[in-house]
Amino acid sequence: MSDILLKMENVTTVYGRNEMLRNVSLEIEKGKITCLLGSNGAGKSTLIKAILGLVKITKGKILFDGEDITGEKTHKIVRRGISIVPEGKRIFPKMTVVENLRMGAFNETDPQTIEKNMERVFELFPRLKERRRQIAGTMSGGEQSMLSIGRGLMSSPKLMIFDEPSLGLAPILVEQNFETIARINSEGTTVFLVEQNANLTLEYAAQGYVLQKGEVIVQGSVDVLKESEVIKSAYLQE
Amino acid sequence: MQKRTFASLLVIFSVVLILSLVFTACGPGGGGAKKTVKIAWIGPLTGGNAGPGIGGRNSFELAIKEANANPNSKYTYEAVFIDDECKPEVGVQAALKAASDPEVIASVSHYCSMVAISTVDTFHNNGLADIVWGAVLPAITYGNDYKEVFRVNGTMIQQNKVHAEDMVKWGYKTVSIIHDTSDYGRGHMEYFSESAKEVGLQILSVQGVVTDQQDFTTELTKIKAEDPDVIYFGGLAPLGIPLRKQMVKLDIRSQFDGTSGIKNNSFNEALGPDAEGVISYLEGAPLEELPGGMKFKQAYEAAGYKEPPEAYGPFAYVAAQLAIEAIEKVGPDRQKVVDELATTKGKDTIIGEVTFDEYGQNIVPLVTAYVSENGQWVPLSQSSYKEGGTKELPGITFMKEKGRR
Amino acid sequence: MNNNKILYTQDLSIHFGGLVAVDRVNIEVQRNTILGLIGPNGSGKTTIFNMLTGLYIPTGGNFFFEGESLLGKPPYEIARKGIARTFQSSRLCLDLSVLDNVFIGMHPRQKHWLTSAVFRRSALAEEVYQAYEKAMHLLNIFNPELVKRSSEPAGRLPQIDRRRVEICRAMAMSPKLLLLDEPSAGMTPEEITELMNDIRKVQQESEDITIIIVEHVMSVIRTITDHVVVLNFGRKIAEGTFHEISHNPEVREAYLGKRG
Amino acid sequence: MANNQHEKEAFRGTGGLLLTLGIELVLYALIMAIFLDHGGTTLIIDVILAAAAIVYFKRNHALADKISATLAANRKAAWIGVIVLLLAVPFVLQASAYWLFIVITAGLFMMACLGLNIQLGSTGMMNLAGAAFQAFGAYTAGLLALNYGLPTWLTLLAGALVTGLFSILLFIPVLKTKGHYLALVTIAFQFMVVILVENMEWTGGPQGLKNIPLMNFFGYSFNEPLNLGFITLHKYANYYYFTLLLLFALGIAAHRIYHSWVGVTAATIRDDEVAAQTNGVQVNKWKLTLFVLGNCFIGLSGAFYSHMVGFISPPNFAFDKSLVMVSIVILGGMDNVLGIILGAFLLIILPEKLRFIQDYRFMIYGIVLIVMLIFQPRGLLPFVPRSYAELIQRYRHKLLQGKKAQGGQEA
Amino acid sequence: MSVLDMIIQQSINGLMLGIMYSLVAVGFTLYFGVLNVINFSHGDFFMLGGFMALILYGIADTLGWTQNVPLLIIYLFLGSMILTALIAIITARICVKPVSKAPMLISLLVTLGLGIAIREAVRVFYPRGSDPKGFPTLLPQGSLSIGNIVIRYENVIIFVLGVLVIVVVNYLITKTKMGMAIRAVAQDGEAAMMMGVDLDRTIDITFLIGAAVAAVAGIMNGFYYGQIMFNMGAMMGVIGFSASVIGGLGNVYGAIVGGILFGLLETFAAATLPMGAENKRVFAFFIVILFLVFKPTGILGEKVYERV
Repeated sequence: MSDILLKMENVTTVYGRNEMLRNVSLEIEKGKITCLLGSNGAGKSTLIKAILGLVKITKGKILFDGEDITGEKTHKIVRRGISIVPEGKRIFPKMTVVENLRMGAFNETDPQTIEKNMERVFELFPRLKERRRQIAGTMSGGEQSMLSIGRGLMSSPKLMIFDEPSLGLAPILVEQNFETIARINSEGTTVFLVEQNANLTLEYAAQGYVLQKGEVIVQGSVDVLKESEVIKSAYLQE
Repeated sequence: MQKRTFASLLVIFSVVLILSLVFTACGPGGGGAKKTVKIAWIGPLTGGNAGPGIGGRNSFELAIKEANANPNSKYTYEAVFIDDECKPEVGVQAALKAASDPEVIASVSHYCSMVAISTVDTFHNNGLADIVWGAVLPAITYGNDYKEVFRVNGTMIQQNKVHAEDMVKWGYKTVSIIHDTSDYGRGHMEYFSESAKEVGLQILSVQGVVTDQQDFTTELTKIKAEDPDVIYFGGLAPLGIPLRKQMVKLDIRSQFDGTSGIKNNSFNEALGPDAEGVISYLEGAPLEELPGGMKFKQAYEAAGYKEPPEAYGPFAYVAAQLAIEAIEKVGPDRQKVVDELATTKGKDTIIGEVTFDEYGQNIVPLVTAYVSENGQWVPLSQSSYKEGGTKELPGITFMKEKGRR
Repeated sequence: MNNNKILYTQDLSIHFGGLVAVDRVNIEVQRNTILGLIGPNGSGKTTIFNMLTGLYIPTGGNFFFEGESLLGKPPYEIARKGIARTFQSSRLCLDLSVLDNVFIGMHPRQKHWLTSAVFRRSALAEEVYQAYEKAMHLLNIFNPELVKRSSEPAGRLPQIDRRRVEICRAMAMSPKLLLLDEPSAGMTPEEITELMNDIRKVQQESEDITIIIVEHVMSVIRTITDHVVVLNFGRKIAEGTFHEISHNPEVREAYLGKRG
Repeated sequence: MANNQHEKEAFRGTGGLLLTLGIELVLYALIMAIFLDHGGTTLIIDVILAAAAIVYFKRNHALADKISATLAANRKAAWIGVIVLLLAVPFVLQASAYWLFIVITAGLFMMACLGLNIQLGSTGMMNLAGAAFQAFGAYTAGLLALNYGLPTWLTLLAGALVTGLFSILLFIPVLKTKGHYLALVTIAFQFMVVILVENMEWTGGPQGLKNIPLMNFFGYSFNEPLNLGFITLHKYANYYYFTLLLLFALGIAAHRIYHSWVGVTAATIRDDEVAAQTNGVQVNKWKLTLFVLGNCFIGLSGAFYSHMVGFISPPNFAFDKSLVMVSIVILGGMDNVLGIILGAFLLIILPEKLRFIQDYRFMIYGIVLIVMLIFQPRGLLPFVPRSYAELIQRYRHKLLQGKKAQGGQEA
Repeated sequence: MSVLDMIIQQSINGLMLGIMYSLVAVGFTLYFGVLNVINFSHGDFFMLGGFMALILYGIADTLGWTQNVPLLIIYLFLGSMILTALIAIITARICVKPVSKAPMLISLLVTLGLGIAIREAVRVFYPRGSDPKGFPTLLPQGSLSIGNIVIRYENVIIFVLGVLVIVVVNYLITKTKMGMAIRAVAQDGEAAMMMGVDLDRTIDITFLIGAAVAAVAGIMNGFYYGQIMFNMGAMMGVIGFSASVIGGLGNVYGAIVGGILFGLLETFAAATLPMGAENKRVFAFFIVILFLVFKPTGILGEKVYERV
């Protein structure tokens, strides 16, 4: 049990009049890549927001590292060691690359740690080092995506959530991103990968869940998922 | 269920009916030893002009209290205070409120000209005597021939005529005018310009400013270049204070003359030493010079009012007295009170003799110049600034320096 | 053959600032067919829709609808020519009733305006009645439940029904060309199938309607489209039947995934 | 279909009728008592009763539904009752012309707000220059009557139309800006108009226009007491009845516009301009039309005012009045004709009654505004989805009659 | 005075006016960036700043702390800034934040209502609050002349102080961690939260800065004009908002540019146009409308592409 990093138990959320998530239970194992598949609007983003405390949870609870974080404020949850690479990158467009990275380490007070983490990011993405003074909004989509991942690494997180890292990227870049994710994972960070692109995701993940209309409909190891009819018919072609 | 609903409905309905009957029955009539007569007071109690408004209200109330304390009076008087917020629209409602209460026999109303001019019709149509206690626009009395409208204070015409004549007497030749764009400021500017032309003063420029303006450096910089003997300001204290302050700061040493609108305590309080030597004009004689004046002052203080009566308090006081006297004489009948007031001639009051002309305007014999000395408004003739006095008006000093005198 | 083209574009391009969103795209759409428009997110599909409906003015190229260039025409005029669309994230007026939402689709055909509204109520009543019948008919095709809930605010409907209402709104215009932007987002495979059947039913019912559909769910594209255009980075990289493009290596590389 | 359901739940027959009229009468009595009571006791009693009623009905939905069903079932009777009671107002307030005047003032606000609602509530165009547009109407009517001696009906009409015309001055900003920016445009316009009116000669400057002829229709002067033979009412009764007439006409017009394609189009523009455009709506044309139309209503209320009081001046049309108008629309309920009437009643008449707290009045006004908006942001009577039952019923009825006529001929 | 002298002298006047407008505009810009709300009550915090200083001066006066003038001035500024900011934070929590997600109409009306409530509260609770209140003269009153042009020490101090305040604000926003949080929230609030930024605290700090700067403007206004009044915030709010729009909403330096431009516009309209003095606001507002229509992003704002 102790190797479960994050656990959702029967979580239900409501937005406006609609239930966005219904009784979702999910476990993320330490050191592994867990994926969450689902189509647009299936509730994947809501699930991430629920973990981060950005939407109200009406039922159920969320445990991180064995501690109950349900209803806690976002910045406190983040401080526990969760970082996110949000959907659509969501870098701060009017800040420089370095400032963006510093935002990633917002709660880190030790300047040396920040320095160290930044070095690690620059090592991972030499491209960012070249452009450290550039305003982030003026960079290309690929570079922004690197920055977004780098920013997520800055807080030395225990759990890193990737929300659709393939979104709007050229296939080569997508594969590069996935390689980076694998590398991050191999260096010891637990990864929660939320994707639409089932093909690629299932190659990297160890286990996963499929979300549909706010409910988990399939779960299990990658092999189980690959055999699932739902995924076959809707997400994997031919 | 239905039956019960109906029963309760019936009960509610009859209760309401009885209640409303009671309310209407509370109307005119009633008995008692002394009949109660209501006199309305209308003026600004909220907003930027609440200061003089409250002074007027207190003075009015003082007159009512005195009448009630007098064992000889035939009636018990009740004051009805209505706020006009210095807004015409609200003023009309206020006047109507007074007029539609049949127990109100006379009304002492309005400090703001704009409001007073908008309500004359209401008073006329309802046959209610309206004694204006503060508004100075001539048209309030002269703009129509409503016999219901009276005014105890003077008009801008009188004030500015005397003012312009005095300027010539002091030897000034050139004037720059600043006025606010309200009816008060613009009216003063117009009547002053007229009188100034008559007596041969040269007007260098006329500039209007909006009533919520704070910064006059632009206008004053222009004036500084014109280098006038006097700056004439038509407007109220909220503008007069920063204007004077900035004049001092820009080192403009021309004489600063204002209208009745700045003759109040806040002007001296806010400016401190910068107010020294500023002149303003007010209709009527100074309180201290009149027989009842000091008595009023003492009575006012004795009544324990925190706020000063301000410039127009005595007028509200006199207006109330006139109304009470008329009611004592002819009884609580609106029409008769109007007729009675029209006959007022040479009545001795704390503001001097009151005589209403055919328009109901008090032909004030006197307009008094005041000067701010040591943080007080002092009648010029009693101050150290009087001709041959110990001090010299700043404007005179200035002209001497410039060699214009 | 030529007069059978209901819509074609000539080097249609647009850039925002320095970003080239759509780059010299040429598309032809045959009358009474369904064209699939696929490609990764951000490849310019929705942007093309926005240009075809006049919301964006192309910075280069041209497009022709029924032989007439509609370049630079305001959206309402384009709509009146017969192009209707739905939006990726549904753009219903959530406070308005379902019925009102469908009615706005009939806007170009309505004749009775201000004076009728105030003075000639019976003339208006006739038009309202006809519109009502038509709306109910459309709603009934997509979901009979919607007929019952037609006077409820659209915001109270579940996501899928909102999509249906939005398609009804577009259909109410009796368009010649219908642009569907990811109609199946957030639906289960069964629901998608159902929706596609409904769309097909609508297509069969009206004698003259052409559809362009943007979709991510390949099963939909496979089953309903006659022709598919694949976009990547604002460029057209392939076109053909689904079978053809699904075996195109470049498409597999860019979109479908080479391993899939 | 919907009607049948109502009838099932409602109190039926004479009982229902009596209940309807009873409710109206009680409400009426409670409201009129506020006016007649010199102090504030009735007001307090009313507030307590209203609060109690709200709490009671919130807990007891069934009864509330039943009562509203009863009202709906007896619609005709209810309306007749309302009209009779409204006609009786001058009789009840005979002793208090002041309150009659306040009621008329509230009526004028309703008129203006019906117009503002077309812009703000229906189409979503912010207009914080309501008072400035009222000034256009008031000055047009005043100047025409003073300088050219035109009859009242013509000046009222001109007041409305000229206001509409002048609102075209703002048409580029209205079409090109949205949200906060449009709000700022209208605020700037409001200040510009008042300053200009104050500084121009031909508008009478700060002293405004005096002695504007009071209303006179074809020789019937509104300035005389209204003599009905058995009773003589205060002259304001004339104005009251005329306001009532206009309000009914404008209210019905507004209601009908709401329940028509125009209403649907406006609402779509408000909720989603892009969706409207792609559905063939000429957004600019409609925005402009409705902006002008709304301003015509506002201008009419201004023209009416100038002919009722006979005096207008720039402070009559200051920014805070615009603010009050917007508050009425938002508090009453956007895009809801009845909401406007409730809003005007609450924001114009109640503060008048609150005069006894003089000094604190405006502070409380501000606080109440905040509290209401935070807890009831959609207004007291939020808008309800349009129902076409009436129109469709009407058409069906016509069809039916047509068939009957045919059938008759055949036989 | 030559024409050139006149132009220079009037420019100085315009700058003085403009710097105060700028300080108020800074608040509008900050609030809009962070909360996406136009806070129409902001002008009243400008007024409140002046009154707080007056109250503090009264306290100091009764305690006899008036000998050391520089210390007194610092005490007035700091005290008033803190008190005003405190009130701003409380009101923001109660009234502004709950409606920041509501339709713009609601937030507009709520903040307008808040402005009325504050203004009236001052009028009612401050002794004789409806009168204009004299403000103590504490700044040095001399002047230096360059040719015909008179520059007062006071003007120099106020101008320098104003620019300094804006520079400090800009430093806080661009160079500190707290400022980084504010900017991050302004650009993407949710993403900032995901990075661990405490949103509530950031909003509080934003209001703290905005209100404190407005308070500085209020005190400067008092020193410069020698009087403050309960209703001086209403117009200031409208002008401050206009200035921030002209400069470009969301840009701190834009607030300076907008404020000074508005000040110069008013001054030169009054000085040069016929009937200019009374109609200068008409002119200034007309320019504002032109800006809103033709360049709504302001002078220093960036072009934003609307996503459909």
